[in-house]
Amino acid sequence: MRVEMFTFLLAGLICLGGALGVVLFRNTVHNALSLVATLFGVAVLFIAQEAYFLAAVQVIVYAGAIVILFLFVIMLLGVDRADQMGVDPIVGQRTAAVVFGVAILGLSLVALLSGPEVVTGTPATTAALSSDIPDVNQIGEALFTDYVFAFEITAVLLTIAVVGAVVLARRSDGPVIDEDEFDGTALDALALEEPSDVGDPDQDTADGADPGSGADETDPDDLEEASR
Amino acid sequence: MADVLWLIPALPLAGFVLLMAFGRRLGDPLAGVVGTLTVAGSFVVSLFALFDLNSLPTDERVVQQTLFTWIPAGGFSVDIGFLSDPLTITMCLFITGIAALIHLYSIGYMAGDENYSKFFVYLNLFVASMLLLVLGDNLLLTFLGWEGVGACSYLLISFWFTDEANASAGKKAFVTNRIGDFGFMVGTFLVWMTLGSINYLEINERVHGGIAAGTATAIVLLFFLAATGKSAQLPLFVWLPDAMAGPTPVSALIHAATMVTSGIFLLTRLNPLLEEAGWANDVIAWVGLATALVAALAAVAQNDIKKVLAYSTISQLGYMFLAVGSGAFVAGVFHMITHAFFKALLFLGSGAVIAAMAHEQDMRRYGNLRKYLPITTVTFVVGWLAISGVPPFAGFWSKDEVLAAAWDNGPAGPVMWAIGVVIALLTAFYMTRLVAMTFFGGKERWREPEELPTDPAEAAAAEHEAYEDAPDAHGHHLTPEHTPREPNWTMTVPLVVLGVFATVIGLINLPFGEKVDYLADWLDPTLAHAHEALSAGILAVLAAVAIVVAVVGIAVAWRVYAQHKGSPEKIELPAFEHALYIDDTYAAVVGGPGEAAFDGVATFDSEVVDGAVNGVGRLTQLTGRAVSVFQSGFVRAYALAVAGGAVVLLVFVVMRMSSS
Amino acid sequence: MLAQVEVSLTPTWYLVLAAMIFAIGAVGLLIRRNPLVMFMCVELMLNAVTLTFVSFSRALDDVGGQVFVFFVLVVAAAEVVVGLALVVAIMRRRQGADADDLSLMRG
Amino acid sequence: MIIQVPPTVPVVPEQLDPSAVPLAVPEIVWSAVAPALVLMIGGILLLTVVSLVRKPLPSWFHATWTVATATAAICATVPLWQRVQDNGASSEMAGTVGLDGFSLFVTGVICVSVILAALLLEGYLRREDLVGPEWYVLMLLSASGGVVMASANDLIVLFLGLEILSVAVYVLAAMHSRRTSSQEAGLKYFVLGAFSSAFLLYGIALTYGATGSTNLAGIQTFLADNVLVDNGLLLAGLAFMLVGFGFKVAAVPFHMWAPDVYQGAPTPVSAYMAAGVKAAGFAGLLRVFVTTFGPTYREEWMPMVAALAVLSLVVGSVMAIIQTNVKRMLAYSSISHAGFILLGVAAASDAGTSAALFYLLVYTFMVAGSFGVVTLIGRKGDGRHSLEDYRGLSRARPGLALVFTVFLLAQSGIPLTGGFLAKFYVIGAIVDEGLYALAAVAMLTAVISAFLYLRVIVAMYFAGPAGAEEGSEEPAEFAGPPVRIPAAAGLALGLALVGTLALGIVPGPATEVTRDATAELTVGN
Repeated sequence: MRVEMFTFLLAGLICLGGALGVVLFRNTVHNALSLVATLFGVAVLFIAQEAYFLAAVQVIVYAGAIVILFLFVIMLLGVDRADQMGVDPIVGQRTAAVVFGVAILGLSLVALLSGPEVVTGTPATTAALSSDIPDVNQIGEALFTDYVFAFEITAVLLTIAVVGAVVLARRSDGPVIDEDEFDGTALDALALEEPSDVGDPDQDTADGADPGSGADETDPDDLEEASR
Repeated sequence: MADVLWLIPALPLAGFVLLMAFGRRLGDPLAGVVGTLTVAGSFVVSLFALFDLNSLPTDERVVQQTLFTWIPAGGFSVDIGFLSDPLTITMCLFITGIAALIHLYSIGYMAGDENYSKFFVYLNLFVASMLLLVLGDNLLLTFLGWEGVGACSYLLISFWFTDEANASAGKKAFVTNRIGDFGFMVGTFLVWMTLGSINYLEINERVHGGIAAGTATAIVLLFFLAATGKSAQLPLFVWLPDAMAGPTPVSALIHAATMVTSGIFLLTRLNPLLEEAGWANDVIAWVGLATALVAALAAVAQNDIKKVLAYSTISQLGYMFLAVGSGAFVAGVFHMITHAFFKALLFLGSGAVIAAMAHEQDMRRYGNLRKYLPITTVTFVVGWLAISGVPPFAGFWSKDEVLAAAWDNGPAGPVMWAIGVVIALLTAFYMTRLVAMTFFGGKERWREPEELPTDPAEAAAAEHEAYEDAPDAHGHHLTPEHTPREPNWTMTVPLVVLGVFATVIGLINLPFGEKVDYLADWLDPTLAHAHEALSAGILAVLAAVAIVVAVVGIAVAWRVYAQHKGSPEKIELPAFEHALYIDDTYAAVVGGPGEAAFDGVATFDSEVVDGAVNGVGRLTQLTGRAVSVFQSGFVRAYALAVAGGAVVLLVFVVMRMSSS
Repeated sequence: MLAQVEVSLTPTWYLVLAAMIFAIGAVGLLIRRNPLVMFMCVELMLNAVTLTFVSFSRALDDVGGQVFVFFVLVVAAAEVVVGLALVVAIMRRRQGADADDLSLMRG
Repeated sequence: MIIQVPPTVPVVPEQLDPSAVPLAVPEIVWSAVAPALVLMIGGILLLTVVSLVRKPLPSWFHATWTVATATAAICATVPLWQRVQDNGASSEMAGTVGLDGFSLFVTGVICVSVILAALLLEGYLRREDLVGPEWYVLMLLSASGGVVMASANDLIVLFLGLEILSVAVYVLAAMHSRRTSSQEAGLKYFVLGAFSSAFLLYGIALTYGATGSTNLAGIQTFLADNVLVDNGLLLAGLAFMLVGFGFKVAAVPFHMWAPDVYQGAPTPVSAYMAAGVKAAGFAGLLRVFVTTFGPTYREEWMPMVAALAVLSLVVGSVMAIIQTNVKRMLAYSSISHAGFILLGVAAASDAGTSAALFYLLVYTFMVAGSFGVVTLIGRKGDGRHSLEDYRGLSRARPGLALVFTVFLLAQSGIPLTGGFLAKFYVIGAIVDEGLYALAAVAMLTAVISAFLYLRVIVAMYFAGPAGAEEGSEEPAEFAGPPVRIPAAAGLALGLALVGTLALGIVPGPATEVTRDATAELTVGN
């Protein structure tokens, strides 16, 4: 028991530390490496709960593929510089985020710890976990019997992912054609529109024209030019 | 014959489709002819339906024709079905009849307009919707027509949409009516919930003993809210004067004869429900009375010829609601019919005047037009006498019945009657004023353009109501050299026909005993009789008072406006001695409090009701702007909202946890 | 000595840990502006879920939860592929864009 | 057609573990999932065909293929519908897929939205000089995900369906690579979608922990047979799942992506998102909440859904009014529509479900039609979406203006259009449940939202040119290059128009169908 507890505490600490690292480190590469720590910790916890197959998959797929993909993209785009973390441009975002995060955690814990027994469900509706049979076999059997349809449609999901990635990453030619749809730069757009026409009730209620509509006006010539 | 009932709305609908498809190709005037013929056809079918119904025994005069089931929803199903009973057929007859005449008139009036065929498209659709409204055998079908006439009214008001004021008047009509529609929808739901059906026959069957008085009151009030929107009663009447921005035939058809009466029709249709509704009837009567008074006061002060008629319409509609609220449904329907004829006549006449006067609508620039427009003048005079309540013209008989019903309406009856009489006086006064300023008086005031009074307050008001400058104006301007000319036959024929009807239509329900009470007899299977007939003596006294009042009103106004006897020494009636300065005349007739009341009306119209309509819009916009601050474009802010939503939901479930 | 106050390791411990990781991931997504890091935070949340599933699976003695984890892994992989492709496409147009720069549409 | 899946490898577990029983392969009835299969195979075949053919195929080929595939999927539902009506609902694929009227109906709705969107897409791609069958492939595959989601009988399958649906749409939203706003839309949708998926997943995990099953029928029976002493886990699970579904159907406060994404995405894709994706989201919501938790936990989830509904109604219509971009305005109005459909969900009755289904069907036609018109008016660059761009449309393109007017009036709930009956049924369903306050809110917001549709109509018909002098004789000038209506888009608009009007004038058949389209959960074989 003590070993198990020790494992849990250690792995848990790694998980939490990694998670905090993902959130707090400024350098994107460091974030990715922290993610690896969490993934590793979770894998350990899988092992502690006798989910060996999933632990292996976790390491192979997540750490071995997904995080590597992250790192590739980081290097490809050259965004491994440190992020600006000083002040959040959205007022109150950080405070609200932390408050909501704590609230979600707290409320989830209230729900999780509401009763003496966390788990109330009927055991083993799919198939009982048996310590005699390796969990690979059990998962494999479940996948190809009860969840055969789910297993098959993951093919569609992966096809979509491949097609989507190819389509999106394909280099597109031609200039951007809609920047003039928006008035000025993003910074200009930050200034909120004043409700200036309050004085004129007819305009206010149902009139098609609104002073703000200028923002959406496109100069036809520019558009034509750009689309050529 | 009952199985061709569907033809009545179908014919104008077919006309609508036809014109929609080929209207542009048919052009001027063929498109108008097609439109007129379809409506006339439906008038003929209505006539057949009338004879058919008349051949049945009195208590079997209810014919239902179900075409198919529209909404099958479990226990609640709605049919596309038509109901033919005396009330419906009466409505159909005068709707199709007047509409046919107005179509004919429009052929001439709209000649040369670039959207000639489109006008008839809308007009035909309107007639179809209106007929659906009256023929439908259930509330939902009526609602369909109700919405249809609203939409058409909106389209027609805004017909000359290059003018901003017209478009905004159309919008105002639409929005005001939506408020009323809310009442209709909720009322329909309540009826369905309490009575389990929205078919009129079933409602009227089940209503006795099947509904609590409180519920009935609520339902009736909701439908009355709907009616106040469509029939331009307090507090939702604001749209109607503005709606005069549309072409004049539209004003005649929609805003005088047909659509505005649909509120009265609805309440009459549901008369068994009204009988259960207790004090809701008093509300209806008093609101009708108040509207009639307020609108009559307002009409006195208008200079735009169509606006006078608009306020007059509101006032007459108020009379009808007074009758309905007093339980005198026959009187209400009777006044609706007579009013339809003489008000359509007056509007078309005013249209002829406006057309002849290069689309000038300000009466202060008219005068002595009888010299130029003989036919129009004669017919207009008929309409004037009818609305003023001069016997034997139609308006006298129906107004008399309404006033008698008001007299008979419980302890407050005489008070209502007295107010009604005052309104009659005002009516006679302002109509005489209109006629005198337009057709008589000797002075041809458009020839002296500087004549217009330059009261700064009025100038400001004119500026405020911007459309007064422009409506109906196709770029013409009234010049001093202008010579008005009588319009062509398509416009005068309807005037003459309507003039004849405005004279004689009162014959359908004379108050001289059972024998000549045709309309009451005819409507007997449909309408409840809430009152015993008053004794002939009282009736005679009431009628005499009404006649006197009418004559007084006419006389006073005539002296002031036609004979220009605006100075004290020429006064003949001592009672009005001090009142014959023009300004003083207002004070005398309207009275000191009346002037304040008029101001009050103006304020109420422009500030409170207008303000409320605009205020809702403004409030919505402000709320929207406030909320849109959160829609900041930052994906993280959106995610924050998702997280916040999750927190709120979690708080809710944690509070609901069984073990805590 | 220590053994006397030994606390037994119930599934609740795992669940609490998972909830913490989930919350950290959620907060991270809310406060980080780099889309790549935002995706990583989603991965954190998904890992919290998988941990929860495995714990329930064990507690319920049911293999279904573990199967679900398998599918979550597939979904996570697919999502990451698409998300990273999206970031690549955007970064081509505008160098070093963070999520806040993409806020043309608003209101 | 019953195909037994042969064991792929000669599995001889005896040699490894003599005690193991042979694999109990479930009966696989492919025909039961035929609509989803048709869509998947259609999509993947299209991908294969275009990559094998050397010359680029003409653009109509892809659209025709897509329409044909979706039509075939609709046809595939017909015999299944018959079977369900005759023999009742069943569950297939080892109990992970439910075959009932509900799923078949939603399948039909999704396929209709695919057909309309594909027809719009054809002309759009040519106009924007975009090539590639990938658009159609992704749309078909995404639709298959929606179908899977609608027929899921297991939370795993439901989640996978949802992801198939969403991931493809994330890509589609970002696929107009030359519009910055398209990419922005894609990223916003993706980040928020992944975020809310995580919530949904966490909710599923907690529900699994509370009930011991991910199978909906299993959960339903478990809850019917047992009373949970501590329902905290389950309730938290419900709340988290509602976040996920609320996001998918764009309910307030999980709606904030919708205006931005609808505005930024290529307009035909917006049409598909507003119609098809939303239908699938509601299918999942109805299946999980109404059918699975309806009998036992109604009191707990109903207030939450009702709150979302009210917020969506109010915020959707209020925000729509202040918009000057028509595409964005439609997005907000779709949020308000979602509020209406959520009311049908909140009724948690058969009437509510069939009202929601009817609404979805009508809504698909209305909204796809509206976005169809917006597609055309956007013209080259897909950027002309402000109200100004609609001024004078009635002169330049009277037919298009009229069609748009019908769609807008239908959305505002004018009788004789499907929109009226849809609202009517929903309000009827909640009044039946005694939720009068909700009904009142719904009717009030319907009145408010009339303003916003009116604004567009006014712009098209009545508004004079901006800045013109008063009383000017000049009609409102329609600005910009002429609007071209490709044949396919015309067909789409025609279909949408017919659908909108037919459902309003003769709603009988559709009403019957929605009433028969009941959702049932059956325990697997």
